[in-house]
Amino acid sequence: MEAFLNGADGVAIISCREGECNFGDANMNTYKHVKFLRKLFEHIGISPDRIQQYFCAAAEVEKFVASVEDITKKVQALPPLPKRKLTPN
Amino acid sequence: MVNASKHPNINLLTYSDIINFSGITGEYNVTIRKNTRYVDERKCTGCGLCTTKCPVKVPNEFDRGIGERSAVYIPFPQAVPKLAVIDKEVCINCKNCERACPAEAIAFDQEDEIINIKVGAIIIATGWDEYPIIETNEYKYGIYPDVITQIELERMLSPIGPTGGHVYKISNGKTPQRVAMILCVGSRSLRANPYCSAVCCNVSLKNAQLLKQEYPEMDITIFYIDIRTWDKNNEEYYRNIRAQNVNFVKGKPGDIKLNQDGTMRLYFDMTLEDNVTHMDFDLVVLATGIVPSKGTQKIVDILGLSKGPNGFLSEIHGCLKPVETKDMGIYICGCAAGPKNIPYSVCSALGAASKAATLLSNDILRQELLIAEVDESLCMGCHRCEKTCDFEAINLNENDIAEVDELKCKGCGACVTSCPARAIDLKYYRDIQFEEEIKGICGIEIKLDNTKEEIIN
Amino acid sequence: MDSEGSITWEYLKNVADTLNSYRVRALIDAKDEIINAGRYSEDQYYSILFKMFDEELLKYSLFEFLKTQPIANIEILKEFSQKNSLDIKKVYSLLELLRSENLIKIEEVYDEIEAQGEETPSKLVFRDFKIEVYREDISLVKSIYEPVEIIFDSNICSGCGTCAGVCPVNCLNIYNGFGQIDKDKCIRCGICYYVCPRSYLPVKLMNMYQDNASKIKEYTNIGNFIEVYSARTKVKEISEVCQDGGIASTCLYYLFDNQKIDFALGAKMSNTIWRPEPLLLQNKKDIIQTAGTKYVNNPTLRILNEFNGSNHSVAVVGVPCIMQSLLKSEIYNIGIPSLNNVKYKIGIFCMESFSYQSLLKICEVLKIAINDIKKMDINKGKFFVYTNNGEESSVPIKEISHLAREDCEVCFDLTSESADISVGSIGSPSGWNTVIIRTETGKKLYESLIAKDLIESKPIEEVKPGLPMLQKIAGIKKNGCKKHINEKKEKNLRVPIY
Amino acid sequence: MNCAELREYVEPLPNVVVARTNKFTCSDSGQNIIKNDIIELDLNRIVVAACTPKIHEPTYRAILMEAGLSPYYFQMVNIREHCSFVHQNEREKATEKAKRLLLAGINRARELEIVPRKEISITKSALVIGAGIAGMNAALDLANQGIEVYLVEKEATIGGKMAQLDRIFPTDDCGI
Repeated sequence: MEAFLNGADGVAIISCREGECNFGDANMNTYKHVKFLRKLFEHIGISPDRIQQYFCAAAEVEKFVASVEDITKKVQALPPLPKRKLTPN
Repeated sequence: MVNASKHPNINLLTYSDIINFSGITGEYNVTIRKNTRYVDERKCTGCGLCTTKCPVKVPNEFDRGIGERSAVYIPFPQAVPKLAVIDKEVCINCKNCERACPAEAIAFDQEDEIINIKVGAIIIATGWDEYPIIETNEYKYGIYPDVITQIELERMLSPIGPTGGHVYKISNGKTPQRVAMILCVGSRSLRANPYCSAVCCNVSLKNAQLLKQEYPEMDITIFYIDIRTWDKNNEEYYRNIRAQNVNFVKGKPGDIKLNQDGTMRLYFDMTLEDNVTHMDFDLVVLATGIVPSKGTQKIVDILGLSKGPNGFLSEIHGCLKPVETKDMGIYICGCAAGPKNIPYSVCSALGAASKAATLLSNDILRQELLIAEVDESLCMGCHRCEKTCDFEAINLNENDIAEVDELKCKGCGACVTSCPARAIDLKYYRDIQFEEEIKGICGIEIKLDNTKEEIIN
Repeated sequence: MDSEGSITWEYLKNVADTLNSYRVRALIDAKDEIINAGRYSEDQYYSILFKMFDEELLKYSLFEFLKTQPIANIEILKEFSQKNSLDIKKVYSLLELLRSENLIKIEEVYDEIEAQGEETPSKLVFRDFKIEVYREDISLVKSIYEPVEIIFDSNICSGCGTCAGVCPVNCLNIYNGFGQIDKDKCIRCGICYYVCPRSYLPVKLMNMYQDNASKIKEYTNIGNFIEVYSARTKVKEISEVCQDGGIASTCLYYLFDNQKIDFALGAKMSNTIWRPEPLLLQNKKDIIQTAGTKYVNNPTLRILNEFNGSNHSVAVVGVPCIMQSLLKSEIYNIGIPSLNNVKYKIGIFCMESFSYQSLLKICEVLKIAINDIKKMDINKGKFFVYTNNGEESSVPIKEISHLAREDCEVCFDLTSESADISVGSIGSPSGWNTVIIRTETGKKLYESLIAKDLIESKPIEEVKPGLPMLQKIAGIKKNGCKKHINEKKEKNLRVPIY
Repeated sequence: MNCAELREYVEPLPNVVVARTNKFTCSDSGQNIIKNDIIELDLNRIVVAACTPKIHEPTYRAILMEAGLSPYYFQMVNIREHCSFVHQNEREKATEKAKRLLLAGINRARELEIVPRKEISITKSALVIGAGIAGMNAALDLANQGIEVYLVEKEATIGGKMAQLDRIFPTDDCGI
């Protein structure tokens, strides 16, 4: 959420593939949170497309590029989110 | 083998599994389960009398099912340690062996033994398995009896093997006249494994040569994509065999059919002549590739290591750190890290041993504590982190406050996100540090007095 | 998405803060546990979660709003309620939450109205709040949503059973009238704390809800009411078994008869004599089992989960603490399906209740075997017991009140002020019930009883001893409660926050 | 990308005392510049924007230590892989991105803390899992250095796959 608060219009979380996490199954833990956030976004009226998790291994260059392009495309289709206002002093 | 078993500094634990692992570099705690052999190791002399009295006969795994063994058996004549073992899954409990054993070594009431050890370093050499061709039945392996693998041929060629060093057709027991060897089965393939298994070319060449020595009239045809004999003296070896009247065909056979007379017809494209044709053979030998062993997978799970896309263990750096893993005290060598020939396996083993010895030559190791930290004033004692931690590194103390075990924590941060009270932070990777970073990436500058934030973009 | 246009940065900030809320985070992570516990489906889980999220979001927006104000008072709260088109009562309820979470301090400002002769003694009238924010960062506040364990430990658990009835992972139960918690299962979502009548209870607010008022004002000793009657049932089956007037049973009789409810929750005697257990009434035949007063406490709401899910209508008959927790969970709507199903709250008067063990002790005092007791009654300051042989013995309440449940000492409520309709014997002649109509729902129900000719009804003014007696006894309980709470406070024991 | 522009950008940022551009900061001369700056300007945080931390982070941490600063007060920003490599044809955009990354690095640097270290006495023994040709060799090598070795094998016998081989290439020796 910090990213959204500071002006990001979308957040992509790129993690290792299922079952290949360095730390047990932390990537799937993250996935659970992302799934919840997407549901929450829907609930509060924000497009769930703004947050996505992609699974790709470090060597999967094409997949990484495709992931980034995918979220860029999806987020560009959406209006920008409100930005933090300049707080005087 | 004997050296390894007799060395005073080596505690040999055969028939054993690693079942638990914890700790950090320099101080690992490992739990080993010594599976019961149902034979008392101290009493068994390896005389083999019991094996002759056993009424059960099952295919011998060591000889790739070509020969037989009994329920109580010694894997092969030169086995180290030379001790009998009872395969309880097939044993019928007739106790003939117990009566036969002159040393009274048979112990049906033996139980698994759990051993806890403390070590400073770990070397993983869990090796390889043969490409599981029985599952894919490529080239009708498992369907036509005279389609075998190089390892099976290897066993037949062995003087101590099931056939005493003679090669027979499994279907009729006659010596084959025309033998085909197909390379790259299960390797360098889009359908099976993409990688080269590194040794199959040489193994096939060697076996072709051994066959030629034993049966000079035998027709041997090797079907290859490329012959890869890259290591020292190997190219010379290849040239030498090529000169011995062995037939080489560049092209991988596409189909195999059983003829009426029991021979097999291979259809193939002779790529050098642009000619699709076929030939009949008595015996087809498949050079099956190398895959990570099942033990490797188990070790990955228990030790929490990472593996590459093909299932082999990952080193830190393929060129410069080939035997090291992300865990400083754990090293990998041999085929567990990828297909290798024997000299290369030995080199990597010695490399790993050297790395381990370098570590162990220190008395003290300074370990960074990049671990989770609990803010006791915020912790609610909800047990969630305890349940989340994959490494069992967090436990609640008697005051219901979470405590991190410095030795077990790997600093993965899963507990940080699981804590509903936000009481956990990861040292050096704190939420605040990331928040500041995110602000930076989003282009938000922080003014010196820390009271004003300004948008720059 | 079109709705994105209306989102402001401040809103996003509040969403982010809310995501740090202890309760929300506890629920998010415990999804698997909750679904595996089998009580709530995945849809229900999300509806509970988002309901909770909305509630927390509102709470944090109020907090952020208050932070921008130097000193907040009712006017400021009104401004907030208009800005967010919220009911002012909702705002008060959020305020109460913030207070209980120690995020704000509230000082109540009273006007003193001078005495005008003997008739109207001087009294204090509420005028305004002075609200002070004294925490800046929510995330650094240790959550107060501890499980109700602390309530159990401090002996103020009323044994109403609500916590056990809503717990998403079934980690709570009530044994012998007191709560027990399975710490290993507990996910610390704090839902139990939310519904518990003894954790904190916004009494003024509850009266406002009953009254549908938008201003904070003072109420009498028997809380908010519309009308009070004295009544008795005309239904024969009920009058044969009932304690006094049988009105509570008649209400259920009418509701079942006219398909107004699918289920009702009440208490029946268990296999152990004089020991009640919760009962889910399915039709009017079951009413007979529940008639009559039980002097041993009963965790009626423990069985809330038995009608989870679909859109049922449910009536609950119970003592004040049960009614309190129902109204509290109505105010802080947390989306628990079974609580949403409760449509009628029928309250019973209650001075104090006994545990089964203490009832056995009373029998010892009276030298009567518990199995011989036919009926019990409290009347004229005495505890009466009628045996199967027709004998009657009694003991003054004063002599046995030390045997009552400790938690009843901290209860201020005699007349089930949180119910739609309250029923009891105090104030009416023997064989009659005093009926306090508190809400529109209660009023409609009572009118229907009269219309269907199920009861005989007289205005309370026509009977002796009447309303003054009831007010007086209710006052005694309220004063006793104050005294006990102060005593506990002095000993640094935990007390309910009213 | 335009390194001079980057330097001009970060110079006025809060807490930034000195900003330098340098070819091959990882070289000896580059290292010395950092070391001198730490000592002379009394710096307490160092941010290096260069290549991947995978290779040179230890190098820089060592410099910090030599200069008497905790090695954890160091932050590396990878503007090679993240900017110049991937945005070769978009010089200006790459510079813009580098600015953001630098800002992130500087922001993070402010919050850096010293990570405590724990001294562990090393247990002088090793575990070798698998007693095939590799495992046996590793175990023997360690054992010959006087280290106690546990050699664990899941099968009933050691030797692994090599014991199954009749002969081995290219010497045609016996496998066992």
